[in-house]
Amino acid sequence: MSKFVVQRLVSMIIVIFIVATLTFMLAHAIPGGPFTKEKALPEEVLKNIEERYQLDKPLIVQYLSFIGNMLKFDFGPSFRYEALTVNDIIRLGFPVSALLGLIAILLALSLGIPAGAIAALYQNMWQDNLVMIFSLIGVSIPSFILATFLMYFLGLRLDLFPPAGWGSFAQVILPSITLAAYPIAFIARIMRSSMVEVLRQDYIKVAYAKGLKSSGVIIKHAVKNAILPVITYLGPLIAAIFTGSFVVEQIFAIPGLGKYFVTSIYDRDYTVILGVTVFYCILLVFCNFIVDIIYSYIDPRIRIAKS
Amino acid sequence: MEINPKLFEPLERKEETTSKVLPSLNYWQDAWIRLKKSKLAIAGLIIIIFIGIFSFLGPVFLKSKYFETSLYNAYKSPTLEHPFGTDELGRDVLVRVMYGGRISLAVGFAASLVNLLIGVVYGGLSGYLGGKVDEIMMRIVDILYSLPVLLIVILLMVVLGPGLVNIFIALGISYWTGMARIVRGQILSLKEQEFTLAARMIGATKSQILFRHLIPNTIGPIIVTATFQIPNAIFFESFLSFIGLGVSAPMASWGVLASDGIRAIRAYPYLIFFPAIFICLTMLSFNFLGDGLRDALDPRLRR
Amino acid sequence: MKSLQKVFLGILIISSLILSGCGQKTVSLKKEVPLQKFVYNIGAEPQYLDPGKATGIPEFTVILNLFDGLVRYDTNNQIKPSIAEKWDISKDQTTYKFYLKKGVKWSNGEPVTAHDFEYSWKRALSPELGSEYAYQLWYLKNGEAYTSKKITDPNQIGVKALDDYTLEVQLESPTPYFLSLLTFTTYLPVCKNVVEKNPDWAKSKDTYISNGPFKMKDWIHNDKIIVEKNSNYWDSEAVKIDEITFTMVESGTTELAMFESGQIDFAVNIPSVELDRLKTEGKVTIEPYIGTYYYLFNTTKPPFNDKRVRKALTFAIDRKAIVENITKGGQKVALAFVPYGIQDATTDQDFRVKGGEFFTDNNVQEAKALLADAGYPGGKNFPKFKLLYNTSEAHKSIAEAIQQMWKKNLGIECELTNQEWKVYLDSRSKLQFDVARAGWIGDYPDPTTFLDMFISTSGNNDTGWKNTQYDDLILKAKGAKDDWLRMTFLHQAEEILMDEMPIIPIYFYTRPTMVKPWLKNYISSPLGYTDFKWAYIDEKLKSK
Amino acid sequence: MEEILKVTNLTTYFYTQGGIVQAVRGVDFNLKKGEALGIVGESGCGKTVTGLSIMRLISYPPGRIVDGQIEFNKVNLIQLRENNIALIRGDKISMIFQDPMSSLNPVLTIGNQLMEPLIIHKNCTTSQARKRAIELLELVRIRSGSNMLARYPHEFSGGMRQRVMIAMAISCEPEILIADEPTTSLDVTVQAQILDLLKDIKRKINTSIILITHNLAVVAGLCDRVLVFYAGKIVEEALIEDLYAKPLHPYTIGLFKAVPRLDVEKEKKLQTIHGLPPDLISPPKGCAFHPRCDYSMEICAIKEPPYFNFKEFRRVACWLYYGKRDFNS
Repeated sequence: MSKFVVQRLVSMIIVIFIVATLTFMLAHAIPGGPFTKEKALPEEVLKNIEERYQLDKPLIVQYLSFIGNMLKFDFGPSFRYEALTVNDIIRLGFPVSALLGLIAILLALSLGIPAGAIAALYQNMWQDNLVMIFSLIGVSIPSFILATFLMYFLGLRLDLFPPAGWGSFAQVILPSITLAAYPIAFIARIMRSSMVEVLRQDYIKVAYAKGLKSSGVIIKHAVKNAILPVITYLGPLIAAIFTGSFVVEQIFAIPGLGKYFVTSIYDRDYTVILGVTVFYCILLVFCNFIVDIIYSYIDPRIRIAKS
Repeated sequence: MEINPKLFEPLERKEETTSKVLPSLNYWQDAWIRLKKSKLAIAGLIIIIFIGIFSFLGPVFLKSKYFETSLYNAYKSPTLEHPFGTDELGRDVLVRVMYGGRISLAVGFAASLVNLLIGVVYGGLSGYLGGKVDEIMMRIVDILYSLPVLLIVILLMVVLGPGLVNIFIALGISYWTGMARIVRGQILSLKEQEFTLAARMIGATKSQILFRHLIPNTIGPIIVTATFQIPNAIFFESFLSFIGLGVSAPMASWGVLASDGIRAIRAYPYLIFFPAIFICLTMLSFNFLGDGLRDALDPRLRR
Repeated sequence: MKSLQKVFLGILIISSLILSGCGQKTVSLKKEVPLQKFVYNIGAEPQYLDPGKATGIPEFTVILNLFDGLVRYDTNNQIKPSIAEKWDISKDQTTYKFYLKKGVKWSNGEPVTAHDFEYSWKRALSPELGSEYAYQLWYLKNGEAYTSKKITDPNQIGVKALDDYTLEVQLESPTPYFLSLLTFTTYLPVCKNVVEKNPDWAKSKDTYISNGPFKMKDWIHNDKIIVEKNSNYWDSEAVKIDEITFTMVESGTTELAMFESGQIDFAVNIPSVELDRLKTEGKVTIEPYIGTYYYLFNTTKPPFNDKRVRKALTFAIDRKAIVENITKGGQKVALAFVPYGIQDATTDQDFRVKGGEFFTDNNVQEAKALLADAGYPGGKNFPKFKLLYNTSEAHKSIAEAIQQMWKKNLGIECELTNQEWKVYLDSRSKLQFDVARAGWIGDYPDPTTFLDMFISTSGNNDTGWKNTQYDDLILKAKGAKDDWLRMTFLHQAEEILMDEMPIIPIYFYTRPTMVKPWLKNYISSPLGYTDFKWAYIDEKLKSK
Repeated sequence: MEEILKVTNLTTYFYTQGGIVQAVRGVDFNLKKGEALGIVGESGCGKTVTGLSIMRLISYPPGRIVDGQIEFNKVNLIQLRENNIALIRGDKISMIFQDPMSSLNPVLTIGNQLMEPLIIHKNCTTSQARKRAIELLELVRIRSGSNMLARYPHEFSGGMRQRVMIAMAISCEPEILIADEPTTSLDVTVQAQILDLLKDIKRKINTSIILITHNLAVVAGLCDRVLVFYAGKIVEEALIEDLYAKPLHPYTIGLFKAVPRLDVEKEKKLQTIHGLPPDLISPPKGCAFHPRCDYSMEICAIKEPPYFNFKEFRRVACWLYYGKRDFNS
């Protein structure tokens, strides 16, 4: 097992390095720079600013200094927000996005998995069709439409929650529901599809023959087998949700990390682009690593194949 | 019934050898018959065909063009003349939803194609080959997952400019990673099962095992994931068009109509209502069809 | 069953613990007269809160209320002395001597002196600071030379503190509107002792020192900035408001919802689709905004090198339909380039009113005639061309409308291409377009901020249009001794611009704002920011 | 021996897309305490469905028990609510299935699955259950040791898995053990060990066994009495020695002819029963076997034969025996 862990850590580091390099190249490849403005800056002023941020140095020098800093976990200053370094942006933004993400994931698992299991248990009956219809709607409505809808009708019209903003618990509810909508739907469908196949297996009939009630059969025998595809989906989902969603954070005016994945590119804020991208990549490879561990823990046959 | 000795004479044996045998069907015919049986799948198919006709043939019957503006009757709610009302430039929303259907359906199919061709094959190979190869292929997926999509899209826009084909290229680059991960996960557990060993024992080649044995067994999650990626693709297209990579205005897909419409949700809710309905309808029908397909194609369900 | 529940409960408990941690509820214990406070939405996290570096409107709004300069606009938009009690101007209008009030203090109690002003202006010009708006101070003698490192001795710059309370300023050339420039953030002072010791003073609320009506209380990045009344302010009696919260809500739809639910009291980014409803409900007031929305021609590319074609495209647009049905913000139709709201030679005259209009809106007949005259009767064999705009719904709608107008009125086909903001700016500056959308908000209330953009050497002239006669007029205006002469030169320059038509003026901006009725006496500047020094809250109206 | 199970007129149908499959068409039999009853027949004759019906493991859709009673300890199992039958399953009546490879949950340890019935029915603590599980492993002759409990199904061979299944089934010392083709998927040597094991267990915990198989040799080895099933009905019942001495029903006779015998010269071609098993969606009129029967008569195609009883536990449903013995029509 430890050989597998070491090998995986090495490949994780390589992935992070490649992502950082590719992102650096991509960011510098697109036209416009951090200080391109509608009111064009006079030559000399632009030169002074670029000197201040070492943007005047050749790309390879900038790249090497970036990699050097990255190893020290210092992603440098933001061009767009003078008062913030990239580390500040992550330190301030991530907890907010992670909190929303955590609640959304909990919602998704606690609603998606039972809904999928029930739909499979009562296949083609009203429970199944109900779950399917809801999950289809949950998937077809994108987050920016759902967010605006919730903000207006639940927030403003019915005044159940403050429409937007951050700071109180009530302001967490609408955004996390919006974030959770798609995952709930997807998990319910994947769970139903794999549960239907598991319930058809012989060992389920054996479980009933041993005297377990259907709830016992589902929880003890079926879920553990059917959960595998859901676990696979969880890895990238957690990484994506924990780093925040640009749309949800913009519409609900939440100071999270999500917005920086988009605005940093619009602003050509190279250091922030690289900082948030590398941070997301670290989170992603880490989550996938955890998923693979859980996966081999749940399905012993894979553990054999691995070691 | 009165028993009389005559009844005990031996019965001459009629030589009908076998009971009526079902006509031999090949795999696809049987799948088609079973698909026809599930009401939902047929309903799905009919809705898709209806939407197809609505989008591709509809505009022929309407006199108003999707780009014709008349600023002085902007934001008119649905009337007989404009059944879906008019948008902020006074254009007929019905004809725009029709044209929008063409793009969104094309993008939906392209996304499923990309998912099925690249995603399934990539995930299948990675899961089946396992070991070093699997590790490398999965790390490539991690890299693709992490790269900022917006950066790639802007670069594509600068290099390629607008156009529907460019959307397919954008989809092709980054849209199959989710499917690859899910298929790989399934194949990992499946390849340990006996029938793979049996297949190998009778000399099946690696690709035969993967494509004739393993992948059909993961048909369930594949179809679910593929159909679930469609709405994402539709709205990914609207994001691309918003950035300038997709279809240039005044042509607009459902995604674009919806993202423009949502801003007027309080004042003119019909602007968001019709595109959203069509997207949900497409999703429902793709899903019913998907489920029907899954049951029809799944070898285990064929008694 | 049991194990699943245990895990589930555990997660719930942890998440509720985290939640309670982040709810910063400020509980004010003492019972006192209700605080006069309100919430203003600046719409974005400021890039710089250092006056020497600030460029955007969100920054101006916050800084203007935190700082005070030599002069300040009063409630009826006239420049009044503030820290400078009085000043005398030399006959050749190049030397100003300001006499500062005594007893003016920084929020940390230290006195505000002429040395602060001298230090601040030289700092803003310094190459090391790398301020994007350094060029706003190039009116000072040797200002530009110092920033471009042609000279290195800061003492050569035309600003000097003769003693603690007198400041002498030397200009490069006479600038009649110099006083209005002094209201600009780049001309605001910073506290010399604080800033010299700590260059990062403007990065956190604890080290932020200011001398204006308010001082920094809290700064939660990306969420809100809270400023409170500055007791050390020399004119603090005039200040009625106790606390202002500046929120950073970017989405217009969200801002509107928060306004209507009471979370925001002053909103400036109203979605145009809601303007009709809000106007009927009387919630919106249209504030003046010195800015022009126009299209650029790439005059180096045929057929747009032909003046008649440019005029044809300009006349064939129905601007009234656009402002009434698309923008809906009470914008005025632009039949010239310099917008309303700028004083002509004398304060009672408006430059635009005096300059008049150069063409009539939606003049399709003349447009067709000109197009035919240029060799494309009815639009026949007119080359297909592209209309470039940057990613936004408003620009798209206007572009789609104009595309149809040209098609219907002139029979010419144009394709709309949309590019992301910085790619679009890059294409514009490299003349990689046929026709492109553009917008310009004045830096200061004077025609030159609009007209000097089109001189051949201006970095902002993205039309490739060069006209020596135009350049001479602008140069003469800059050197003109008295205002009357200066304005005549500027009018003549605009006439040439409108005759050559390298650009298509479309409409003059306005700033629809929504303000709660109980917030009174704030100054809304036509340059886009708002001064709350004299504002107050009508408690009776608020409690109703 | 007193009777512990009485099945009367058991009828189970399956509602499939192709039509209603009449898997079991009215079956009556009973089971004595400590007795080993064999149920023999071709695949698809309803023997497995009978076993599953007793265990109430027929799930709707598609299957449902449409008629009949199953009396066990004076309780009709068919009327029991789901929760109550669950108390009986695994405790009083338990079942072993055919394919050991897929009968064990691949993601749970052997120990976990083995201890489950004990924990549910006998509410033992895990330590008691663990101790009992190790004893059970020894009972089914698996090299014991607690580490075996921590192993996973895919680490065991087919034979060992079947032993685990048996251990699981007998863990609560059930009164009835239904074994559905327990040895079919195992090779012959392991088959003998399993049968030997079943005999040993029957003696030790005095459980009665219902052995469902298509293999006559297996029945001979273990069972006291045999029921021959054809097309969802019992066509012949006999004690084991009577059946082997003199099979009555033409179908049973056909079965015996199909078994290769050592005491007969080799060249003689094995006789097979020509024709195919009947289509249970529309079973043939009269005696279901008549289309394939060498002795079929007019009446066989018209009326279904009643049971002709020769003595206790000796009956046959075939018109050949009309008039030879009294019959209950």
